[in-house]
Amino acid sequence: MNPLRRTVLGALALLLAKPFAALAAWNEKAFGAKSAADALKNLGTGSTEASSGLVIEAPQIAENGAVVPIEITSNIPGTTSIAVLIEKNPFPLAAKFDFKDGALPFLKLNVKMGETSDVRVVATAGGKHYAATKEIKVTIGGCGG
Amino acid sequence: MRLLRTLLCVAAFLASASHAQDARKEIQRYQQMIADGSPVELFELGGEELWKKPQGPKQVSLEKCDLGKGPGVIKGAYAALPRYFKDADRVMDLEARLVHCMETLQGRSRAEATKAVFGNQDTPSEMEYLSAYVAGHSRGAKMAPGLSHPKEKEAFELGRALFFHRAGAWDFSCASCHGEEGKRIRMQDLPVLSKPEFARPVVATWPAYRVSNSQFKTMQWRINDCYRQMRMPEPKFVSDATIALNLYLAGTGKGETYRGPGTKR
Amino acid sequence: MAAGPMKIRTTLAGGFTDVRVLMTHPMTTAQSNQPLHFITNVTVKVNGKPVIDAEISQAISRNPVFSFRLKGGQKGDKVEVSWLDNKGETNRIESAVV
Amino acid sequence: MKFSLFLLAFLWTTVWANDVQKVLQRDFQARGQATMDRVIQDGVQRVCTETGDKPPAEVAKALEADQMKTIVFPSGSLIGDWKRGERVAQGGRGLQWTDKPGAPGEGSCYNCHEISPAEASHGTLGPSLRGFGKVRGTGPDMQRYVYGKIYNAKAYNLCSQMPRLGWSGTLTEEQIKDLVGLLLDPASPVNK
Repeated sequence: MNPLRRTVLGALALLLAKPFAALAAWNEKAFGAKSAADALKNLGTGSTEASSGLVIEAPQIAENGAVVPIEITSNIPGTTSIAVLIEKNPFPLAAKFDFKDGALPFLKLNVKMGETSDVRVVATAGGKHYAATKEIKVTIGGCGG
Repeated sequence: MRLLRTLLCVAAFLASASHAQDARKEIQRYQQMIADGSPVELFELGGEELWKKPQGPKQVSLEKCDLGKGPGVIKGAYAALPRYFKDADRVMDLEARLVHCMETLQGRSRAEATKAVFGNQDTPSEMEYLSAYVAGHSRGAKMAPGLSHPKEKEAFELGRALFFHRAGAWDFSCASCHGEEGKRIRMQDLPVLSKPEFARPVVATWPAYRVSNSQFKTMQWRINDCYRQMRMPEPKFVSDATIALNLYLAGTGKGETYRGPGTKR
Repeated sequence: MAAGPMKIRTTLAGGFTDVRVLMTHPMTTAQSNQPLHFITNVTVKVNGKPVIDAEISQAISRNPVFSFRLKGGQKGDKVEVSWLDNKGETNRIESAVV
Repeated sequence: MKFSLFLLAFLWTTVWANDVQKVLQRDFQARGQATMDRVIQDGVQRVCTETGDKPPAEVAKALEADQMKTIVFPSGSLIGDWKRGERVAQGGRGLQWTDKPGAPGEGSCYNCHEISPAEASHGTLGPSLRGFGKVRGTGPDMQRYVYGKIYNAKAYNLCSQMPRLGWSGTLTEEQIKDLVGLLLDPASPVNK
């Protein structure tokens, strides 16, 4: 296990001990899952089918993993939620957005990536779940010191 | 953050040299996208607050500060810096002028005004916020630093000499890294800052937000950090040497439309 | 800079309203040797009615920036974005569509 | 005639370099291990600054010979541990005011050179060193050349942009041997 993973795990364990439910809804189990599959299961979106109606716009190479811009558009009619997962992050689930009447299923966000990884996006529409993935390579430039 | 950086450092991504061209294009796309989603405006907002906040023994704001276009005029001021200021009988860049206004308008001591000029990600400095605010008001203006007054000419020439001056524990000059076309340090392209075509896009995008450390950085910091990596002692904040170098770069890159504050890797 | 300023821009585009919002927040992960401190919930409301509810994690970059799109919209519509973090801190910003 | 012209140019530009040095002495300050003696140019830095890194051949030759005398060659094989050498090549610390004084320095090699094919994030300021030992051999003379070049690059090319990594105290004898290993050892990924 790499040190990043270990420290994040330790800190999350501490965090999960706090009475989080007192605040707003936050799916501890899904965000605490260590694999994309577990996270999706905890979101209730376990089985997905691939869809070309789900478009991920992102650079193939991110110069810096601290800020990786991703733009997501769902052209699937009736999309009510979009979840973003970074497969190789210690905790893959990065965010989940619920769209109500009045919002379009579109979003742009910046995520952190610990290493080169697939980014998986899962959209829910009419009770079904659709997925799309895109690999983003991560490097860092500049002087080492 | 250091740990993440270290991890990222070992992440290699180019399968072969034939992909280098595609890689470059994708990195440009990345840079475009991070610029679109940059939190730079937060720093402009923070700077506006500080600009208007009464401070120092005199409890006045900086709103009457003369950045070269008259008291209180911010629009286009950054694009015309560095320049000679008669009241101080000195060529000044933005940060030097801000310190001057803090001393003369707000009655603050130089030591107090400059005690923490380079902030960190948790506490950005007053200078960084103010630089973001002032520079943001030059968007769309042509870069036209002062190059006609004898002291401006003198500073430009000193800046050029500094640029090519080799010294320090590793024998570097600025040109050691920024002197030859088409070179990189690690994956980072190195602009030949003595040539207008390379200097122009650089001066048009500083100061800048750096996503690698989530910090807003000024030109004074940029020069300071280059000298650190050159294994030189530290240039004093807003010293004549730093302003001369700044004017040399700004003068070499003049004519470009300002589109900062930028967002960098 | 916890709970620092926010900034929002809401503009009418072709058939939808573009919302761009910036938040000042450290979004710390554990390896920074600081306590884990990140925004957990983001809500977007139009004229008081929630239209987007988001749950987010520490994998969102420091000083988060989001863009959303709202159906239709007209000048003067009030768009409000608020956040809540894992320490219970909150912030909100409102803007009228231009 | 040619030489006296050079001397004239030399004297004229000397004024400038001296002025710049005075400016540095006035406008820079010591911080951490980056002390103010570093702004005083030595002969190599002065000549290279004044000639735009193009010193006349006879001047270069004489000064390179002086630099050669600074190199302390250890006896025996100069090929160290390439695995340790790879770490030295990757790291960029040493002699900066942010570095811990006395802590071992690193070579910053990948900043400028392509070395192991496994590291794609490399600079291009210096030549590619891929396959170095395979192409150029690994005998005692080549070991000596590589060791010497890393120890004091100015002994071979007066106005090289490469730091004098041994002479400046950045790298130890053992670290340089490990870098020689990285470039010459047939087992090193450089030569695969």
